[in-house]
Amino acid sequence: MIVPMEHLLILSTILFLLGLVCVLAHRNLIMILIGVEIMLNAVGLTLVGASAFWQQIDGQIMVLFLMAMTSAEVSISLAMVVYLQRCKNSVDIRDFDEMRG
Amino acid sequence: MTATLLFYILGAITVVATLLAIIQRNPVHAVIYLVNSFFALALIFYLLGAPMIAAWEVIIYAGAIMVLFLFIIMMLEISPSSDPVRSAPGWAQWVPIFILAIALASCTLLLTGLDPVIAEGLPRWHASPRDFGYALFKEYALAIEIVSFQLLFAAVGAFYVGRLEQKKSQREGSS
Amino acid sequence: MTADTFTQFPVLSLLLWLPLVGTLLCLVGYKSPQAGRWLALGTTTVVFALSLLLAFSLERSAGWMLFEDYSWIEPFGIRYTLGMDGISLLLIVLTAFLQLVAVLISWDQEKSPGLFFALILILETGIIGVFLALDLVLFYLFWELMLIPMFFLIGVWGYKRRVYAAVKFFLFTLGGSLCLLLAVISLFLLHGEQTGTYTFALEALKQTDLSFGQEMLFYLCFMAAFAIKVPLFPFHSWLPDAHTEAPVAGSVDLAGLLMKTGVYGMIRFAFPLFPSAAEKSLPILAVLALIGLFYAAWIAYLQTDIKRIVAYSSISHLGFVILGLAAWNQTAWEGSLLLMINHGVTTGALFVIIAMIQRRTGTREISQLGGLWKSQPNMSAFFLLFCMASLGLPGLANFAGEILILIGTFKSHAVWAAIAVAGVLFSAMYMLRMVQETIWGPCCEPFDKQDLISREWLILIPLAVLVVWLGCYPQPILDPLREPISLLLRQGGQP
Amino acid sequence: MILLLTLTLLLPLLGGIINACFGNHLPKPMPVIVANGAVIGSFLACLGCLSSASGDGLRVTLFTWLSSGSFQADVGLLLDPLAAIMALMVTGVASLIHLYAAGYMQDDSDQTRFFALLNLFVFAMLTIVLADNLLLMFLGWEGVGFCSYGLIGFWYRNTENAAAGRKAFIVTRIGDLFFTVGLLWLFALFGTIGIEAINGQVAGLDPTTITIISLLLLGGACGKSAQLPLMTWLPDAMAGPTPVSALIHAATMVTAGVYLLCRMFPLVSLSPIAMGVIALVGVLTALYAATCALAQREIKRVLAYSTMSQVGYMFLAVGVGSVSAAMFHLLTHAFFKSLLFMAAGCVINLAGHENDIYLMGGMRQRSKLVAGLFMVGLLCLAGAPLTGGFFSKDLILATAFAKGDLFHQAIYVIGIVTAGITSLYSFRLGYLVFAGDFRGEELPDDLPGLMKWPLLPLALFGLFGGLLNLPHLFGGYSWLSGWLNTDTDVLHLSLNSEYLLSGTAVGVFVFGWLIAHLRYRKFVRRESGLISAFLLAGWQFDAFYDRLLIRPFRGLCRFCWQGVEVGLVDGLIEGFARTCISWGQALRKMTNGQISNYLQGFIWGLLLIMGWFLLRAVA
Repeated sequence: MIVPMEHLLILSTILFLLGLVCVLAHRNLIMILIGVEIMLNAVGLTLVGASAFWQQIDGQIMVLFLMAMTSAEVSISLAMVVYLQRCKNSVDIRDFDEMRG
Repeated sequence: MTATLLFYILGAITVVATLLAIIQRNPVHAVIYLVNSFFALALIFYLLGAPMIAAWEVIIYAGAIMVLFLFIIMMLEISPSSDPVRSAPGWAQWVPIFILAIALASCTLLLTGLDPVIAEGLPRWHASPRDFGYALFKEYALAIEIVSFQLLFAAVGAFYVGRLEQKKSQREGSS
Repeated sequence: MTADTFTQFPVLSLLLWLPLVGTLLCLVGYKSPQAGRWLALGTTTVVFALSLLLAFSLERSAGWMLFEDYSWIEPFGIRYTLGMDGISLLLIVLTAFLQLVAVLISWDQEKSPGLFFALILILETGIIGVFLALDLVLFYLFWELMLIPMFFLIGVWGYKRRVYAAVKFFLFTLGGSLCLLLAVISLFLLHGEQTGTYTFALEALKQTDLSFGQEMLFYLCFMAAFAIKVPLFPFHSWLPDAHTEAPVAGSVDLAGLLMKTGVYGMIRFAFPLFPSAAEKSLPILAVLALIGLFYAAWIAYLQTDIKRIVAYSSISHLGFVILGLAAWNQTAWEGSLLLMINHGVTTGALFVIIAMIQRRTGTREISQLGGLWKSQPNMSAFFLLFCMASLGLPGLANFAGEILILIGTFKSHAVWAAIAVAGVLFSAMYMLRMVQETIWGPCCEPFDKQDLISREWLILIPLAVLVVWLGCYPQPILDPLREPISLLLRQGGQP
Repeated sequence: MILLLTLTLLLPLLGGIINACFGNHLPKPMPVIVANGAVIGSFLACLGCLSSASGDGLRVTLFTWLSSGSFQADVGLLLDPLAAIMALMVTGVASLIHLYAAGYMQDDSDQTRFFALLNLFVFAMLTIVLADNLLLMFLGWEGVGFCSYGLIGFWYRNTENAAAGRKAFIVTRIGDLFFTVGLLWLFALFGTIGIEAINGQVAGLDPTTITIISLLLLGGACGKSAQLPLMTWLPDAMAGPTPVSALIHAATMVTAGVYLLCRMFPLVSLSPIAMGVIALVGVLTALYAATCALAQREIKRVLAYSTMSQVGYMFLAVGVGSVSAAMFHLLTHAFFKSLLFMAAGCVINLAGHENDIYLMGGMRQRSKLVAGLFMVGLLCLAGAPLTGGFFSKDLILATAFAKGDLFHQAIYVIGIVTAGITSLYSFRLGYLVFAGDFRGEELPDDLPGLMKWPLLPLALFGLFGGLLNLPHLFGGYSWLSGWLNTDTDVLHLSLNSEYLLSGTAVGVFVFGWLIAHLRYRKFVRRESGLISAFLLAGWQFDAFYDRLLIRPFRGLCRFCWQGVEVGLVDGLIEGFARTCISWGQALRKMTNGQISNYLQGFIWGLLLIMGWFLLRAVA
């Protein structure tokens, strides 16, 4: 395997954390969704890394499913974003706080 | 040996691109950086012996999802929450992405040109499309069907949420 | 109708489930309010007649007069066992009588009477069940069953702060009964481990040998549930609210019966199951009883709502009963049970009269009452009689119980009895203040000048006769008590 | 014979119940007739079974009242000599008073209640007298308390009367507490509460317990007979109608305490300390009451204080160990005091329902008969020579003097001084009410006959009461002490000391009369000085008790209610409830709809799990 597994995991953790920071830091719905995309990619990287490490193909198939799920998720969430934008005419999440106790 | 070196470079590019992506005020810039990061990631997948996944990464992530993002951003005219003070002159904004693109292009060339192992096709262990296909449709046949359902539901959901949109806007428009 | 004909025919179950049948009929006859009232009256009269029949026809014996035992939930060893001895017989007769009075007094209940009377009948089933059950789970079931109708009675038909009072009552009693459940289950498991047979029967559970720590813990859990119900001093704050806010039928049942279930629980379950822990706790019990006796009397002295005064007086009297139990000898226990029954009658009668006063003057505030003797001499005469009985005038109901308790307690702990005697003085003070403010003094203007109507005569005469008869000749009450109490005391270890 | 005894007791009960339950439905005169009939019947029955009372008396047991374990209290009647004369006195005086009350309450609307309570009172008093065990006596004891409460507060319309009734009931109840503790203790010691059984086995006890028990019994007696510590209720009890004062607060209830001590005399006499305390309480109360009577303005309050004083003398008699002297004085006192009260009732009616003696005067012209009878009563009260009062009081003082030691000498001196004050205030009363001219406003019509002629027999008994127990000094053979077969306390004084004692008694009587004559012959309005105000208010005992007991008690109740109940017990629960609610509010604020907060929640959760696994991995 071209790279020791630990380095790979470090890379994916960094990516995951970056995605996380993006989700937490931004107010804009789109940026949050982008953050989620980054996190999902980090997971994809880990899967591929593990599949390479164990020399098994299952990891890669999992990545395929992951991608399918990601595209489904993105389509619906963007539809929601459009809907929300039409409702409140803004994409800032601070305006959408009806779900409070 | 160059593969590991290449892996580290590409890793660096991905991290820098993602970092720049999440810093951006303007979502369009963020998407562009992200596309770049996905390309780097695709190359890493390729290095790790997953050519199919590398291809799909480019097709689905960089191609489809980011384009969808761009499409939505454009459609909704989300005004970039840019603060006028910092906006550099027109061309200056493009410098970082330009450098990243150059680095990425050089890596791909390096990858395809110099490494003899790649010269005769693929690195040591790789999942060729053949056995990928076998595995996919032999052991995971059922999983594929379920994922297809999933995609179908997503389509219906997106359609429904979107369609609801017109009826409501007509009502708003009329009332 | 000899006693053995009873053994084949499950008369205890009949006695127990008859009120429930009445409830169903009440609910069925929900449309016409008339139906509910008459059905309730019919059921309670039949239950009262049956209990009297049992009382007169069964011969007095130490063990169970009647015993029924069927398997119920086999896997957990829960059996449907009912047993009636002298003590539970008397308490059931008291229950049946007070329920009849409750139905009669709330005759002109106009707010959904069908449901009201159905709840009273469910309550009756619950109480009779508590007095009969010998299987701990069955006992716990009826213990909880009592709670629900009373909660609705206070919560729906009460006065101003009814919701507060109902919730407070519910939480207090529920807290106690959860401890009880905890103790019952752990006792069940412990017994199962030791003897292999998993059963909830009271007789069997008595044999489990517990370490002192365990026994004390279980004893405290049991006592928590019963002390809250009695109520003993620190846990009494739910009672005054529940009493003042409950409708008259509710407060008659609450004062007359629910408080007795606590004491009955102690005698039947807590003391026999954990005799050594019980003996150790006697001084504390006595001290709490004495505190409750004086504390409630002092507070009652300054109350402005007459129903609240009577509520505190029942705490004071129940303190006396617990003191009797703590003395742990034959005379004191007989006195306690006699006082329990007498107190049930007198306090029930007092609440009935207070309801009549409130119906005529529209208020229970002491400042707005006064000089009722001028407009309602008969009612005031009954009121005076029941107040005198409640403050322990010799020759009337409470005195017989109190003097027996004092004699029993003096034999074992002279100091306790001497202190308790002073309590009798304070009970006189607040009772006389109540009497003074309501029937003597300058006349308030009751908007309904009418004296007692025939239905009220029908309620008050039996109560008055009972109060005087219990005071002058309580032997028929003491006879059935003698053997069961000596049996319980012998199990308790001390002579 | 047994039937007669039970009839004596049950007739008043029957009369009371009939009046109480059906009084209102009977035609107008019936309740009065039923009541009088019951009491007179009871008197005749008592006379009937008097013959069998000599010797060790007549016993009958009706039914078992209370029995549990070793405790056995049954409704048993015992008619021994002591009980016989007491019962005779009670029923006799009661029937006369009932007749008087028939006249007195003629125009009152609420007669049935009055006569029902009066009959129940006589029944309760007879229970005390005839009881053969302490618990039955206690039943009578409290029954008497209740009836006096009902009767004092009879005119309930104004709150003072009802308050006076309540005060009487509570103060006597304090006394009853001591009696109860004594009763419990006696049962714990002897295992029985029969009076004769206890008196029989009393010898074997150690002195301290006897002293304490007799002091407890003294406490009970003080409560009922209005002696020193618990006497504040008697003057206020005059708020009741006059027949009530005559019956309850002159003849029967106040003497119940003395009767209890006489009944338990074998027990009480064993401890000299207790006897000393009883004598002291008696003589001090006598002195206190006599001084207070000097300054009273209302006619009935003067008589109330004089009752308290005379009962003090009876306690003194028991204290010095002579039951016959006590009973002798009790009997004569019952006669002339009820006479005085009833005559006072007539005087009040004659003076247009005016109580204040300063506003009366000159009643002599109004009614010669009432004046004469009143003077007879006053003479007996003051202890005029050869009257019943003189002999009984002289016997008590002589017995006290005969004891010889210093303590009893001092008691004798106080007794003589009090006798002087007694004659002073009785003649003061006589002059103020009868001498001079009428100072009141309007003059009502004449008295109904029924209020006058029942007084005659009492006057005769009062005057010639001395014959009952004439000491041999005056040629008698002291019949009463023979009848009570308490020969032990016959005086053994030398002849001349007896003459000396009766001489001093006469001297003191004349001295008191002289002062009263000089001071009150002609009515002169004096402004009330500091001392008389002090005496008027009964040495300010009422204010003293109020500040010492009632105010702290009210404070204690308020503390218990506001402080402990509302503050602590409810406070704890409400506080617990409030904290729960406030925590709920705080938690509610956390979910404020901001998605970023929720995401932070996820992250914290993630960190926790990671941390936990790290810990597990490391540990």
